[in-house]
Amino acid sequence: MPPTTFNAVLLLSSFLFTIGLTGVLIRRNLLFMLMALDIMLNAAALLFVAAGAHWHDATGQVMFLMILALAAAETAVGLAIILALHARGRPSLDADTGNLLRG
Amino acid sequence: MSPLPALVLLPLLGGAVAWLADRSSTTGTSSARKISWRITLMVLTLETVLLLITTFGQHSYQGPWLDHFSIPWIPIMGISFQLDMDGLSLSLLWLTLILSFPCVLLATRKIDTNAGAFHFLFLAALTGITGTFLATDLFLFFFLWELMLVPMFVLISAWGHEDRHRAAIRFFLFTQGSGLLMLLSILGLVITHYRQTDVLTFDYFTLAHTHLSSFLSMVLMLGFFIAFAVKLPVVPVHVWLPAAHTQAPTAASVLLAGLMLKTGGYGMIRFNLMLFPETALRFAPVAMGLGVAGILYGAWLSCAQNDVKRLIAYSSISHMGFVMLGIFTGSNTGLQGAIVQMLAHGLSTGALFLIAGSIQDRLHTRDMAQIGGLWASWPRLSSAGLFFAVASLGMPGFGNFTGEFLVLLATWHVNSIVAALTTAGLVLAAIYSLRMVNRIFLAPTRTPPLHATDFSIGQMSVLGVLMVLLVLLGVHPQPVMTLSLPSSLSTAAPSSGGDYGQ
Amino acid sequence: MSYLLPLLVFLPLASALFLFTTAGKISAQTVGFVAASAIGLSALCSIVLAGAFLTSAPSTPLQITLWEWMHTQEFSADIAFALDPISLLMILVVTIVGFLIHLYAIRYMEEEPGIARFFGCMTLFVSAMLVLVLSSDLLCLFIGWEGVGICSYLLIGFWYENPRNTAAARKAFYMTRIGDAAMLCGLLILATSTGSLQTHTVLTALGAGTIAPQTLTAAALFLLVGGLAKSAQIPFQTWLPDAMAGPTPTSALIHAATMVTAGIYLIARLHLLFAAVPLVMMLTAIIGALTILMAACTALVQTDLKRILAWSTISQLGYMFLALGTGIWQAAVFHLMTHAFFKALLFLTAGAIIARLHHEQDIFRMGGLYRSMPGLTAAFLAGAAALAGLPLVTSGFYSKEMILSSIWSAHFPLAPLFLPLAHILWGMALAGAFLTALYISRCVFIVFFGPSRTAASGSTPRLMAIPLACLSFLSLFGGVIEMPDTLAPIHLFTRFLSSPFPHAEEPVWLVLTGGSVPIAGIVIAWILWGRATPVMQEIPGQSTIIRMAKEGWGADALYDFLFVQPFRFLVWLTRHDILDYLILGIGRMTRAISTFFETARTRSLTLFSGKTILFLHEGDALLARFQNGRVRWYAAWIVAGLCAALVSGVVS
Amino acid sequence: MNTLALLSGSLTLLGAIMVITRRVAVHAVLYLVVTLLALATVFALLGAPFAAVLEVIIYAGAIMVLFVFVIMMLNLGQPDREREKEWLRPRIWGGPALLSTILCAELIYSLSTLPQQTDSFSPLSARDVGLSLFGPYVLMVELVSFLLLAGLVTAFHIGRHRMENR
Repeated sequence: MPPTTFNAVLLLSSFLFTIGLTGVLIRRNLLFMLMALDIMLNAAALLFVAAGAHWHDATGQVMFLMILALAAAETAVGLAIILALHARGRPSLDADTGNLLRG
Repeated sequence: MSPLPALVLLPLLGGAVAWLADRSSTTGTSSARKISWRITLMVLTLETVLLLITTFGQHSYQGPWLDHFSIPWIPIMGISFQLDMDGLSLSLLWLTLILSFPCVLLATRKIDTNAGAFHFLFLAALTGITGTFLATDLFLFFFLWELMLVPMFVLISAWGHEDRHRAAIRFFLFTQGSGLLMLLSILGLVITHYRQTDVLTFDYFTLAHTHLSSFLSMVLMLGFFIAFAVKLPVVPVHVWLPAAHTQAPTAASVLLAGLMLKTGGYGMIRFNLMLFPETALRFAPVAMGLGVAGILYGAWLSCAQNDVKRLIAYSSISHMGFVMLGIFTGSNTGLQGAIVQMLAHGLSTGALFLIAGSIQDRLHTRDMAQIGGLWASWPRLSSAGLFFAVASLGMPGFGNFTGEFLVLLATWHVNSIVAALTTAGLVLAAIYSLRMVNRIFLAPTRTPPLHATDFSIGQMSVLGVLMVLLVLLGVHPQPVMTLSLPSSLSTAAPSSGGDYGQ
Repeated sequence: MSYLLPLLVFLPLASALFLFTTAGKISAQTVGFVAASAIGLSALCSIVLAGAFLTSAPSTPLQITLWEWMHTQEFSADIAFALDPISLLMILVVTIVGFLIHLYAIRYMEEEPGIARFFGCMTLFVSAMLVLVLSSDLLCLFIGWEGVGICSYLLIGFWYENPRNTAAARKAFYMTRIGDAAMLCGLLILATSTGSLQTHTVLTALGAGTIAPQTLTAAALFLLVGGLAKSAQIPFQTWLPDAMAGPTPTSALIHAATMVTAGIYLIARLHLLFAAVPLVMMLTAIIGALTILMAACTALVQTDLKRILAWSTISQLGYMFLALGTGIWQAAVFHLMTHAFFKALLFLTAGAIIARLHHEQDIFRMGGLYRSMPGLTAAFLAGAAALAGLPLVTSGFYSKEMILSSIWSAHFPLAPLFLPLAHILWGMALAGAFLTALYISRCVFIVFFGPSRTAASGSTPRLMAIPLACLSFLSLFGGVIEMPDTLAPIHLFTRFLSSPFPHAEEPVWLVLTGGSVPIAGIVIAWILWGRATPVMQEIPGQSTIIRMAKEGWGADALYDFLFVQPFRFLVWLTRHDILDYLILGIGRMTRAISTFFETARTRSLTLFSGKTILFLHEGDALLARFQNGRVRWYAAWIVAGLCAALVSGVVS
Repeated sequence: MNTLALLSGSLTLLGAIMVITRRVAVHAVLYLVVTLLALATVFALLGAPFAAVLEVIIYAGAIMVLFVFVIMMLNLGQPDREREKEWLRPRIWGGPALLSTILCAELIYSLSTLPQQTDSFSPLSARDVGLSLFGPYVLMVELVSFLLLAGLVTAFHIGRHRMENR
């Protein structure tokens, strides 16, 4: 019944992660970065689900659930930050202008 | 109970009391000044009484020395608080007291800034000087030697004249540096003695028996010698003296010239000559050469000075050259001459500094060209100045001549050419003394009406005492000469002169 | 009797102390009275002593040791007085002449504000002089020797408001001090070789021959230098004329009668010692003779009255030295005594004249004074006659005659045989006598005769006249106690000195020559200056030799050039303490070196640390690149790290 | 079935690429929805229907709506579009893209070393997941609830600031 191999799924997950990563790296707009992050999280989730299916274990989906919750929380907080920044006069949402993390 | 520790410690305690009294009295500056001044005077009077007791009282102590006192101080190091007195110490102690009275009566009364501290330091320096004359524990001697310097340093740097800080620092560096050399010598002597006998002691009499190799004893003696030579001062290391004497307040000048220089001479007799008799004899030609150099150099430079105090300071270098010469002639005559010269120099130069200080207090200048003839306005001060100037030029009948003659006599025995050269110093002495007299006392009246007053009768009588003593020392020095010969150690006394340097 | 000796010294000393302590509180009259009475009492004492001495046996000199002065292992000296004929003569001269001069000075100085200082110094001087002549110990003598020097200094510089006076005072003191230093050397030599300076000890040692000849020569030379300086002989003659800056009584007492004769006294005292050293004796005689001529020539051209007398004093002292040098010390002492009388008289008279002429001292501004002040003229004439040695009637004749006639036959063992040194010296002394008569007569003729030039005022007080009269008497008749055998066999003086004097060798022609030369001098002076139309109104002052003579033969300038200026220059050059600079320089050098090291160290450290900092800075900048606070860069670095980790994981 | 798997997989990748290259935020969100729906298909194919359903409901439904709301609130317009164009220059994205490519290559290489195996993906029901979730992983559920609470509080806090600053 399974139409595809585990290796193929892993490959898909890798590609998806790389794309998300590329998105994080190349976009300066926080909004897009947030979306790219979601893509990366989904790639990770895919990996968990695939592994759960591979070894027939429910833990993979439990982990998926956790990632889901994580993504929800992350998105909520990230969007709140974006809104706050926008409201403080940085409408461009440029990730490079904020350098508060600088050592 | 021996009065010696009281003699040493009384001024220090009295000084502390004077200071405290000054600090606690807040009624006003003038009365406060009086309080510390009065206490100082009382302390000196008490000290005189003590010294009288010491001089004429019954001595329980048997031996060649007059009096003895000893208690352990730091027993583990063999250090004790040990004081001994012989005729030399006694005569110098009398000089100390006799000179400190005019200081207090004539000079320190004028101090109005922080008089309590001034009197405390004055008395502390006096303690150091008294103790130096008495201590026979080498550690105690060194301690008191240094104790003498610190108050003097503060006196100069706090109450001195325009260039006081430099002068004070120079004074301190020279004396302190040479004092450290002496400490090294003391330690060397003590350690050598310890190695030989396994007894750790700083006792003067015990250490005198240490057997030293000739090289080591020369090195150790030089350590002592340099310390005393700086204090005396001997010519190449006299540099601190003119500045310090010039810049010091009057009382400190008197203390420096009258007493502190004597500690150098005393040390040379007590430590160089008596601890290392043979070495001192070997070293004598050099020391005598330095003495003659000091006599001529000091007198020569004194001829060139325009600053009264500087002139007197250089003349003291010249006079102390005689002391050095006398000590190292190696004969009793020379030694007695040196001692008489020290006493007479203390009286005459001390008085001259008092007079110069009084002039400066009144006219605010030390430049002879600006002082001008004082005879018309202040005959008493001027006549006193003339008297002491004449004394310091070596007029027979004054103590200075007695000392100089005895020294010259002893020197002539050793080397007649050196002695003949030294008499040239007498001519130079006449030149600088009379130059001073004809510049500031017997000179055309320069200054318009002076508001300051002449010496009062009381002040003149204080100086009169000094004059009488000086004349007594000049015409009847025999009691002093007999008394003041240092008591011999049991080993070697600087007796009959050697025939070195021929 | 011996207690009179310290009393003799003590009276003037006490008076001096009293006058100094009460200066400014008592009136001038009292001051003068106290001083004069103290000296008067001293004079009385000395007369009593003289009476006692003459009546008692002269062989035992009066002696008293007051106290031990200094006694050490190898030397002893006492404060001790002794009275022998020489010192008795000296105390008589000092106290009597001193008393007369003090009497005179009471009125002379009464207007001076510093009269207490004046009389204090004068009485102090007398006491010092008495110590000098009385002490039996040479070191004790030295007290008086220096004491009279300092009193002389104080009195020459009495009017200190004028710097020239104090300069003259210092000059006098310095020059005598040089002699004193030499004398001290001489004393030291004697002290080291005999262990005592008691006169009789020294002379005993000399007689016993315990002193080495070289030592003796050196000692005698040094003592001679001391005596020469004190008595203003060549080469120390320059201080005495300048010393005339002091008040006239001072000049009379100190610089004519007493102090300047101290050198003669010293040598006369030690004549045995000097006699043992022929070289020094000859030197003394030659110096004395040269001084006679030099000073007499100088006196001949002076125009200042007091300076004439000063140079005359030097010249007369030269006679005494000549006498000492030829071994006739009795004659020297005799001349000393008569000289004290007539020179004091001359000075006091000159002082009185000058005072009445409103302090005019130039003799060419005086003239015709015998009309206005006959008394003073008489006194001055008496003194001048004595100085010139007018035969028979003056004391000066006898004393000078005694010297002159003895020199002829003197014997100098060291002189070359072909050179009749004694005769040459006699000729010089004779020429000196002629010149003496010439210059003093010149002075007399110009001052007292001829036209009047300056009006005199006032009159001489009686208190000043009495001493003048006494001194006139003494200078006229004080010499009769000793006469040449040719005239009368009176030898009171030499008998008094208890040393027989060989008068026998005096030929008559010698006495005649000695007597005629002064007369010749006076006659020639009369021809030159005394007549109504004098031949020479003034010795032409233009020629070089005259100018030089006037200036004392350039000795002053020479000394100034040779000693004073170089000394001043050198002192000025070295007025700063070289050693001071040296030590300060060492200090500065040390500081410079340490500063150098410190800078070098700092620089190297700076360089090193700079490099390090630069390096660190660059590293920091590099690291800061990573820490630029840009999220995307962080992400990129995470990715890069991930890549690297994966590579390492895969490769391994 | 294999075709469906391939289609959904490539749609996922395509959607993802479109998301990261869009200049307009709404377009990107829509592409992201597409990606998520395709991913849900993949989950279903892997035998995880529960996960697929949750993906659609929570991710594509709830979270994406959140995005849309925010984009609406940001009120983006033409300047933003221009700016995004400005920011998407090859010089800017070249480096990161290269880095990502290297990483991708490495991942592929490391995957290629894995042994080839054929699996049978038997489906796991919601019940299994539920049993597992409330059995051994109950503590994790609690932690997740904390996480969600924290996210809620944080978002509220940041939003509150914004309100006050108004």
